[in-house]
Amino acid sequence: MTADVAARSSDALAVDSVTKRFGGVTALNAVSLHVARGERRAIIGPNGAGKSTLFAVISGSQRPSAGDIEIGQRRTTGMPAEQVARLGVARTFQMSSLFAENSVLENVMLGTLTAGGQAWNAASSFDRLAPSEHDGRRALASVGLADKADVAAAQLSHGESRQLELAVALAQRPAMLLLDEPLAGLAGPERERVGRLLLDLPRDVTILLIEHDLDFAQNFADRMTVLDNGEVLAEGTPQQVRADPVVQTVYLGTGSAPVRREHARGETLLAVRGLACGYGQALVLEDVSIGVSRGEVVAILGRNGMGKSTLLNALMGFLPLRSGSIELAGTDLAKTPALVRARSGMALVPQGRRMLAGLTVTEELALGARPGPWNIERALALFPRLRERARNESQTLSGGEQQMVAIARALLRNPSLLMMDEPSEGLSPALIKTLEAAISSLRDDGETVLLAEQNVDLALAVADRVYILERGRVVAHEPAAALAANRSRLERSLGL
Amino acid sequence: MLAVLGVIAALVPFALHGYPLYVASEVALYALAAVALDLLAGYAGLVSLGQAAFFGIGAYAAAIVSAHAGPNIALTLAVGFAAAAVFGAVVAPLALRSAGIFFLMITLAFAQLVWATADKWRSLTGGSDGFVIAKVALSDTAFYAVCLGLLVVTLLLLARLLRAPAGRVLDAVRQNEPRARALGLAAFWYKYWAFVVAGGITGLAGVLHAHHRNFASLADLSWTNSVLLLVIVLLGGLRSLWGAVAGAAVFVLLQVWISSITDRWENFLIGAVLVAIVLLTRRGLWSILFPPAAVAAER
Amino acid sequence: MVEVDHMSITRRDFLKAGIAVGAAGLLPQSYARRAMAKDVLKIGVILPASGVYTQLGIDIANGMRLYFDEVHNKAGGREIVLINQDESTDPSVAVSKATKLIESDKVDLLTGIVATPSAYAIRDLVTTAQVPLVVANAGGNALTRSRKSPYIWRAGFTAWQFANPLGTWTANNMSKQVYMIAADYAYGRESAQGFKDAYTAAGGKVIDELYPPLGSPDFSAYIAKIAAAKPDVLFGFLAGTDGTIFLRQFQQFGLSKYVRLAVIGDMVEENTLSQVGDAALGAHSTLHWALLLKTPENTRFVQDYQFRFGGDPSVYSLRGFDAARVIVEALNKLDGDMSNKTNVIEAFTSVKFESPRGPFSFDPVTHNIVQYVYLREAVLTATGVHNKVVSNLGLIRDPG
Amino acid sequence: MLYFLLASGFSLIYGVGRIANLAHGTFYMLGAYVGFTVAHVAHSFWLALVAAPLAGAALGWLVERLLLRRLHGRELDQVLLTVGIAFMLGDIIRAIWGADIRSTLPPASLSALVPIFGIQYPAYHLFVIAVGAVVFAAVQFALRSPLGARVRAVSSDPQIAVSLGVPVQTVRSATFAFSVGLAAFGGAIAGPLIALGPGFDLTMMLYALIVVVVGGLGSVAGALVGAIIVAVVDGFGTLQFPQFATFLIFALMVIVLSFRPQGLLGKRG
Repeated sequence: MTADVAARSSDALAVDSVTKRFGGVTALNAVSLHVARGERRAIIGPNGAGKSTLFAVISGSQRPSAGDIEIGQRRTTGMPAEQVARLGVARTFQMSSLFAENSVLENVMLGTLTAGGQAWNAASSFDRLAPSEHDGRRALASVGLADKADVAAAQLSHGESRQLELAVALAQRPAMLLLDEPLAGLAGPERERVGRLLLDLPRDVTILLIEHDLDFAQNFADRMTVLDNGEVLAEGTPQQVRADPVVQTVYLGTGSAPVRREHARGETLLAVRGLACGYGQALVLEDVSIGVSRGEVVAILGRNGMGKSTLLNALMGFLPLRSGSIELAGTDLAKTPALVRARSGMALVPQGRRMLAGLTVTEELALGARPGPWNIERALALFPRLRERARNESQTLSGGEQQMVAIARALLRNPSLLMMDEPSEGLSPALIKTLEAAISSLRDDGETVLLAEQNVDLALAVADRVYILERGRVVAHEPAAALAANRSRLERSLGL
Repeated sequence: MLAVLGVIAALVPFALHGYPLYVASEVALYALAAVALDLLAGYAGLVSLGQAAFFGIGAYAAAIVSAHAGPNIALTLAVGFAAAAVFGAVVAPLALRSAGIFFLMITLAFAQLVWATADKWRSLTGGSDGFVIAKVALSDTAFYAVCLGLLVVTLLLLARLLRAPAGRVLDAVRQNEPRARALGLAAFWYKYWAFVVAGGITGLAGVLHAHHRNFASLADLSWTNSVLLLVIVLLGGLRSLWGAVAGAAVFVLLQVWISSITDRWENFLIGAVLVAIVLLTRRGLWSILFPPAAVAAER
Repeated sequence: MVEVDHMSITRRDFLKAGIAVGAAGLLPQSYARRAMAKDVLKIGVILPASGVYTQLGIDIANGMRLYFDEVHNKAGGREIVLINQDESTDPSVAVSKATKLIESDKVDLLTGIVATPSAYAIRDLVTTAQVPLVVANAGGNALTRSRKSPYIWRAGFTAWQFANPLGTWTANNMSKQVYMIAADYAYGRESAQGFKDAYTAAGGKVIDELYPPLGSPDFSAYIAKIAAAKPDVLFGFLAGTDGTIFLRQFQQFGLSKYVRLAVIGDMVEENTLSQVGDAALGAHSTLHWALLLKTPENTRFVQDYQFRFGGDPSVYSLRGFDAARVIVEALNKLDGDMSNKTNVIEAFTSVKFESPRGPFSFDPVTHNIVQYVYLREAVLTATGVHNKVVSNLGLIRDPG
Repeated sequence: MLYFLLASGFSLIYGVGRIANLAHGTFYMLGAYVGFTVAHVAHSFWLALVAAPLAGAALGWLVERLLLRRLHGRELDQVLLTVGIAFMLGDIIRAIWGADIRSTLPPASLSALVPIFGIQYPAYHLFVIAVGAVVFAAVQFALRSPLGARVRAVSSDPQIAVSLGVPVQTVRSATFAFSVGLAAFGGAIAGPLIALGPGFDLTMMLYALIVVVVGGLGSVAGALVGAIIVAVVDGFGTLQFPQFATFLIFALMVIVLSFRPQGLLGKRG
């Protein structure tokens, strides 16, 4: 590694043992990274490994706690984001970050202003800014959004937003591109087009790519860097990285799911029929029907933006249904508010854990506790880690601990149905194992769990049955064991 | 469009004279201040509770200049604008460190500081006695023309600015600052200029107000005056220069009308109207007249 | 606007027109008023209906009502019509209200005005419009000195008229050592100055002066400072709530036991006394009137007022009562004809009558009232604490 | 402590409800008037101390239920609404209690003087200080209690709170009612120290703003710190440079905000 750390004149980017802390959490720990001019570098690693933070620090939107950053021989440590951008650095955001009130075209046009030197033009009409409109439309065309030019950004589907993100970045005529999961949530033709677009990007542009789709990352990148828990785990050519056993375990998981017994099902607890809902105009879920029986663990698989979280939120009552029915133990809750659903036995472990600001772990647990088999003692027995954390503010806990709180919090509702939204997100492999154990023990205790996951291994390890969501529809429904036995079919139906 | 507007507005002096004309000028000058605040609160997303500072600075500038150099409105307007803008330029770096409710508070704090200064600096401001200003050598019609002229010019320039790239960037910064900065747009400086310009324009309104009443007083600097301006803008609906104008017109006329029916329940009625409007409209009066686009309404 | 989206042009016209119409909508009223106004006497009354001076506004209005009713709403043979406007606490509001009354309602004359700034603010307006203004309350010296106007008569008082005699009297009868506290606004400082000049001229020595801001919710810091100085006498002028709060804490901190009060009358008027009870007991004050003043005119005034409004009149009621009378007396002299301005000025200036406060007349030069000022003491009576007249300090004429 | 009792409610409701209640000063004044009336009619100051907050809370509950709730999440419109309410309530109060200056008499039991370090202190002032301390402790305790946890949960993430079975709407109404009740209580307590009259509400609103801005918006502890600092600066100012007392306070305000926009104990966001 030492050879890498020494700055090279050909470097477009030199990150020198950069550390970034948020309160107690260390997101980046002495990360060093050198990217040559024109190089394509893929940054991979599990959620929460610090990939996005790395981008934030490079692009100047976050100040590093320690370490140095050079872009094109220019020290940019602590430089405000706009100046970094003016050095020719463009980025896309993991969570699409657009000007929602503006039209798609306006979004890209805003992107062209800096490069076009129009940013301070206070006289001529923006709408009639011919050159930037031209560039803008071209950028849109390249990502295949030409026909959406006049739609308001807020109206775009998840996938389209991702494309627009990319278009905006391209409109900046960047010398260096930071792409944060540009393919996340894209499928079929969209995915094809964007993928091709990325591969066809001019070679003189230096590109850093964060991507979960390993196969894509591999044939895109010249070199790959693996981040885990904020540290560089490995770096090298795709082949080298792929071969690296450590990477194998950490990132790709074991790949082998334990074969599990089908155990006797109780009567149907949750019956969802023809559910449809969405945000604004956009319809996210269409005609979704699923069923969960007592004592069963059902997993919902699907890539980002395919509607998994939306489904759970809709079930919990966070967003109104367009149509469809939700029966819990025979009573239709479709029209009831979240409070009623919570009180009639639904509990949710939300995506991102959503710890409550200013509450201690104890308070979080006590907050919704209802009498029943689950009490604080039993919850702490399940997650001993929480015992010593009891007095800490939940938001200062590590991701894994927060996940435990979120689960315990929900369990103490003594719910008839426990819904978990991406519990593995941002957890280190070790923690995912703990989580797996926890969920299994819940299943063996006869709890009913509806689990939305991206982590196939985890899902297959704990689930009895699996539904696969593809762009808001259920495209497959099989016993977990069957899928585990036939991973290739699974990966196909997941579009990986 | 400009023509139509001009014609109607220009007709006002013939349609009105005496008190109604006086009121028309009043509307125009409050509209000016409201438009400025709308630029700040609406487009830049910087809701200020300190506009009274700029307004008052303008008013006292008018008073002091008139006292020393005679009531020359061109001069007082120039000085008033400059004084208010400079104040804004000095305060902005500190004020812009905060956003949202905190920005509201710090602007309030600065305004109060100005108020306290004016209150103490009797030799300059006449303290609580206020400051009598010699009448400017303008007929009511001419004065109205000045107010209207300034308003129209301001509207023109702002409308142009807001349609220009710089204006769109300002609006973009309000919507999503991190993204804007990632695009290489220096968010701070856009807000800075919005703050300074809005300050200057409010200063102009203050000057006109002072000449209109031939008087400048601490009340011009009082925080309740800031609240009033904010009420006017919210009344008209954020992010619509026309809304701001409408808000000013409605509010001023409302006050005049109410005070002609009662001298006891003015505040009550004004309050009632406020509550009604807030409850009935999503984005102020303007949205009744012109329902905003679905997206805009979403936010 | 050059090219804002064109679809909405028509709407915009509609709105702009709407504004114009709205403004024009004011016309009918004003014309209507003028039409029927041929020979009624229109009096614009500008008094606070909101803000700290509201009660003064109410009392003055009552006083006026009382007198106008006495003369059956007729002055110089003309029917009296009152048009009330809220003075509020913002002088520039007073200006716009005055403008409305003069330009829109076409009033024949104006009266009222509680706050001195309001008076200063509308001075030029009434002078250029040649509309007589009878000031009922505002007491800032300058209004009948440097800023005097041929069209403004002050039927109330000046700061100097109370402060100066009090200064002399305190020096001669209470102590040569005094501590001073006065509200930090123009009138407060004028009062303090007037007192100080006379007091020092009479050989008194001022230990220290305090000027708390208007509307302070708490005076303990000031009181602590006064207590530390242990003065025999405290001069004070704090208006409204400030006065009440101060007197309260003055007693709560036990100063009332060893510090005597020499204050401007308004600070310990009946309305305050009823709130602070014995906190003001023994306070000496100067004012042009006292509820218990034993003159036939005053006895009658108090009785009529009680009969009409079912409560004691305040000094403000009296000021309203006299202001109204000034107008009526002057109009009677003119037989209601206000066309000739010189006659009008002459008529108002020469108004003379026996007021409940004593002989009432104007200083021909300054148009300020010349009146008795009484030295009163707050004493405990059967009906609670009241101001008893200790002595009449004689006719006081503001030096101008 | 007067300042604290004035500001705490305002800070509280902003902290947990994100509502900048510009009618707070008016509610405070209302409390003072109710206290005044009860104290004079029922001849019991203590009864007044109970009646005022109850009346305030009731009114607060109504306002939240009938008006504020419809504007949930529209901070600015809520501000505008509270301004409107302040205007209306101000005139209503004047219509009921008139414009004459009113002032409650302290209960006989508290009108004595207590010597502290040689200085004679009115018992009532000490009483107020004590009450302030108690209220502070009580509020802090309440916030720490399971009930308080629910309140904080609602302000932090209503959705999750609901999913955990917390009745968000009720909690919101209750908190608002409580903050208004607190304002009214502060007013009633202040009765014997202050004098009531038109315009008093604005003065008080301004002081409340200064205090919370200095201390930190949304933090009750901040309100306490702010109140103490403001009181000290005010007192120090009046003693050292009486000319610049007011000036000092606002200068303080500006300085604090310039370096800690969220106020001394405030949290960002």
